[in-house]
Amino acid sequence: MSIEHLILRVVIKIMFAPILLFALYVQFHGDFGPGGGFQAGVIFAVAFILHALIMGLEETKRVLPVGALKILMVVGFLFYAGTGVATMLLGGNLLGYDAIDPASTHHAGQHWGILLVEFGVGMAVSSTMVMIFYQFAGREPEIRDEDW
Amino acid sequence: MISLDLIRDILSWALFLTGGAAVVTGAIGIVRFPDFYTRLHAAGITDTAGAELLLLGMMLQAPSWLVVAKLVFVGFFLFMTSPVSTHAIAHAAWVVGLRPMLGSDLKREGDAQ
Amino acid sequence: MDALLANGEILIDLALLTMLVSVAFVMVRSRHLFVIVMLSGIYSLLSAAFFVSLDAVDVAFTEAAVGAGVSTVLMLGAMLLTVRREKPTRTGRTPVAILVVTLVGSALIYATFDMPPYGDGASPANSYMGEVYIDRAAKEIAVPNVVTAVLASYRGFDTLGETMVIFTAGLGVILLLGAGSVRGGKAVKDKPDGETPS
Amino acid sequence: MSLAAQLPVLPIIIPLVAAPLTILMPTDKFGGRIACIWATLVSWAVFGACVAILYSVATVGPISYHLGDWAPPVGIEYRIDLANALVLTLVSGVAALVFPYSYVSIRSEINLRQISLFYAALLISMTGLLGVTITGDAFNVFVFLEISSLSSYALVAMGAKKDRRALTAAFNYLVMGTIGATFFVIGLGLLYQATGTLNMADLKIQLAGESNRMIEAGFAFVLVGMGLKAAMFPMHLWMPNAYAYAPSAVSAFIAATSTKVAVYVIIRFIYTVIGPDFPFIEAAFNYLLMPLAIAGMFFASIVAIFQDDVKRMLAYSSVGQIGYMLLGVSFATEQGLTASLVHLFNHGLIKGALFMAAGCVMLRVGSHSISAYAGLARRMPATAAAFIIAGLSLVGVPLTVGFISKWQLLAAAFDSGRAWAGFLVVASSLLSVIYVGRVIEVMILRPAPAGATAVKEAPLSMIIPMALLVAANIYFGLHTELTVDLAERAAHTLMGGGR
Amino acid sequence: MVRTTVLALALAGLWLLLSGYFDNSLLLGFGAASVALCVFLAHRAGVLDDEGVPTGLMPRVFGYWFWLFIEIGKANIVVARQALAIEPKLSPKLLKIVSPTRTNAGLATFANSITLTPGTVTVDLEPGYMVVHALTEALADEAAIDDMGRRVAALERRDNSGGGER
Amino acid sequence: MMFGVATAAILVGMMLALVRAFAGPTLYDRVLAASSFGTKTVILIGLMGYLNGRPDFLDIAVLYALLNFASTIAILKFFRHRTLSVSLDRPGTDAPIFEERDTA
Repeated sequence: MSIEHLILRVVIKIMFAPILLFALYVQFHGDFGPGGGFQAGVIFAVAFILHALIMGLEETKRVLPVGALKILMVVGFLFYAGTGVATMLLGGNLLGYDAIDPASTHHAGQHWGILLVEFGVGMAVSSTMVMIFYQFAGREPEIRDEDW
Repeated sequence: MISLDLIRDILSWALFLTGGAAVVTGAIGIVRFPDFYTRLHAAGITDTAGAELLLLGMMLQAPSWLVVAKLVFVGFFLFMTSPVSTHAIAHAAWVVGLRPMLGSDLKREGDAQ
Repeated sequence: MDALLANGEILIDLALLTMLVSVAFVMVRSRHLFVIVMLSGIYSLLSAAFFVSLDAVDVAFTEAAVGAGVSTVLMLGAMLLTVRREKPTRTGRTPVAILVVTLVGSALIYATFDMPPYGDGASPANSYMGEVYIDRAAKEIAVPNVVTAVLASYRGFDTLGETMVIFTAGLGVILLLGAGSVRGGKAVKDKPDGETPS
Repeated sequence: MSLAAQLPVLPIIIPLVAAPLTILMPTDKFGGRIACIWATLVSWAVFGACVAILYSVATVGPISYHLGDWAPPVGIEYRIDLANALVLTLVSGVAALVFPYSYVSIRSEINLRQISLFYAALLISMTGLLGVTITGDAFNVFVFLEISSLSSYALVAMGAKKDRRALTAAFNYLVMGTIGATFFVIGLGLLYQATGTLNMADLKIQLAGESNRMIEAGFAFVLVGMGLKAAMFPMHLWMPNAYAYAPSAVSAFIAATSTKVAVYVIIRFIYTVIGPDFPFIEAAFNYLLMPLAIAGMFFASIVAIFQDDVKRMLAYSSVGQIGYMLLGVSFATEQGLTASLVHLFNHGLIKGALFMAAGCVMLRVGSHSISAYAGLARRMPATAAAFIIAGLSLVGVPLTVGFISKWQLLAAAFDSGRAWAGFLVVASSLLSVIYVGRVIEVMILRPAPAGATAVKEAPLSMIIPMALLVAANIYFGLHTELTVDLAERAAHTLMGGGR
Repeated sequence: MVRTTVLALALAGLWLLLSGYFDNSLLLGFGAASVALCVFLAHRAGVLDDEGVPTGLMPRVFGYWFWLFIEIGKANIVVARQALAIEPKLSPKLLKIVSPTRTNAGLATFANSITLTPGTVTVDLEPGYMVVHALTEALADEAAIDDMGRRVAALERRDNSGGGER
Repeated sequence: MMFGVATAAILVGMMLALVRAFAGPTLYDRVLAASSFGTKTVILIGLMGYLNGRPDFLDIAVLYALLNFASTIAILKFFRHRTLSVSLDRPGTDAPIFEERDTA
């Protein structure tokens, strides 16, 4: 390994896990403060984008393969839509979370529903963002030297 | 407890004033200094003294320990990342061949004498 | 003291807005794509600060996450697939553009005459559904953040749609740039050390 | 779960769940066949649901479905009356035919590895259009509009394998579409600021009798935004290229549905949200909508005459036809509105069939320039017949749907005391005789070019959906009770009358 | 294993301080799951080495930071004076510094410290030395920089357990 | 009040940084200005939390502190390799210009 970008590499390695954790914190505290699935997803994706910028796209693709991302995109979205369908099957309307726990007096169903759909949003957004980055970064640049 | 509050306020005032001054000074430096590499140092004032002093001032005024903790995180992460950004920019400029002005007469390598 | 504080907030808003406008102006004037990308980063920082000042924390948070994290990176990624300098556009269309911009601008200004004052609690937007949401969310949804309650439950279907929008955007990018895409280019293979990507 | 109670949401949730699954389908071994069959089945299910909705609305009355079990205006409401149900049926019906139609054609037009992604995008586009149509919530319109637009941009760009100009076309489409969506959402913002609600029915209640500059500007922004999406006359510049360079199945689907949905939204905003008796509406009708509609009818038809590319010609003709629809709206009478709705439905059938025929020619001859159609009547008789019948329908020959809608429009014009408008409609129809006639003449009279390779008829999987659409053109031309009666009732409801 | 534990503990602390809900069992559960996921992903991404979790530096690093803060403060005054001077007396200089550190994390810490101190910026790292840009003659004090390097080197554990050794 | 003073200082600093971002002259000056602008925004957001009386919403500031360098690194990468995909550990497109003339 060259030491030319050692500073960047070391700092990215140190920051990687905290950024992920911050993303998850934002994800799960969307009920209480600002944030939620979308923001969390973006932050989560940035951790991987940084990883790819420093360690190289191939290395990041090894950590998070394109196929897995595709599945995550779908699963994330279906988490949301599936929650809606589940409430339909449980006798409510689409996304009527009260059907999840109709007996609860303090609307536990709402809380669960929101948690589930936010999780779906986070998953879908993060995987989509990383996927978009892969697509952009994974291309032979067309910028020519004389244009530079 | 009034005296303690007073001390706290005085301290924060001092921190805010010096921090604010540092931020402005750094910014003035960014505008005034003659070349890219010298401006890096001016930006350093904002990133280090300015930011950390203001954060300290805010910590003193924080309503709860959790706010203090978050401010500490902000400070810590800035402390970690700001030299990285600075180095990244400097290195990028260095690598493509931008050379600093050197010496007291601020001569750039390759400049006509 | 209160008046001073209120004025202070307005001053902050004014300063932020001035900077926003000047950044936008320089962005429009610049022909150098790289400068534009960078200024758009500054623009998003400023708008996040402005949203905080408007107390729209959730919006600010989103702007921060997108602006600080991905947007610049993705714009650079897009820039790689193009050239550094924008080609000079034909000047023939400028009058039309100016006409359109003037019309839109005057329509917006025209609309502001009847807008309720900034921060007016009695304005329809604040007093009608806004109040309903604030009242009902506390009772009906066991979640303290009203914004989340509205987004994920009261208007959860919109958010489902927005998630689909993001998904579609990703899908569109894969279709346009991904394997077997129409651009016909090849994906970069990480070449062994020493070789330089052309 | 009671299926009947959940019926309104089925046309949205079925494809919404199915589309993401589509991108996971294998392409390598089967070349996307599974994805196509899957998408076809989904679209048929959606069509079935839409027909059931139409039936239910026609017999029982408007449906209101509360998403998330939140009663409007707190939550989002699906509010389906005859007007939406009619458009829903059109969109899902065309989709149900386009999916099987694309089975063969798309394989020659895009990369095999992308087929399942393509079908996901097409399903999403369909979902978006259905979502725009079905909802009773103004912001929900915007969300689904974005879904359909984003996927359409990608779909149009897919034509780039055949012709790189598709990329430019898609880019222009994207820029104009985004401007349109932005205008729309600015308008919504202003309306929200004026009322504090987003539910369409509630908006009307809150707006009642009130008029201020915010509402005027908001409505203007909504109208301009949707006008861009609908390719209303001076804002149509994105459309010809987008239609011309998109893959044939995409052209057929988008041409038959997307602008119609935008026109539907315009109607919906004018009648359900603002209300036709709003102070400035009459001026907007008389001095803005009507002149633009008439200008579009003539300008676009004249431009269409000079096109050498059949798909582009059809696109310009669409701009003109949008003019007819908006003309009907601008009469501000029940009959005018009926004519608009009927033409909206019928034009979907006509353009769908025409673009499908153009796609068949593209598949076999490999071009859609007018010279490629030479001698087609002998070389590809079925396709040529379909093109001719649909083309005659476009002109408005009796026994076809085109005649029905023109007739309605004429009746509405004369009825509202605007005989001159009726004459203009007839005059512009004559222009369409010229451009359709040009193609028909080339197909029948001009011999195939000497060096042309022998071409066979398009495969059955393409002929059958096309034939079904052509048959619908004739069926609804003969049996008007479905379209015209329903449209009359829909117009009556929209104008504020009881059912 | 040590690194995994250290990272997990650090992340758990981070979560608790960010969250502030110490008694909400649901959130604590999410926290535990989040920490586990982060550690797993960190492991997968290959950041669990001496560079990513410099356990070797950790015990003594706080004392060093304290010293560094004071140095930064001193340097700030010098640079600020130049920025505000009516006629700044700048005499920028490039220095070639040989780092006494042995680990990558140590080298990075050293280089970052130089950059953090206003008046000196690390512009390039090359095998064996680094290039430092200094704002004035006074700030280009190689002895002081070398002193800083020795302090960083002192942080590195003598019995370094492989990983990251250069 | 004291927050007001600090905020004013930050705003002045932001404007000055903006001047540098507009003026250039090199791209690196602009990047530097943008990066410095980011740091100031972090502090500004923290201060405005106090001004609005909601200092517990510091999450935005934490977020910026964590992520603000992402774009700077992307820019570096952009200059060095003119692609975002390769690992930084590989030599870039430019031959090393650095020679034995490092010490002045």
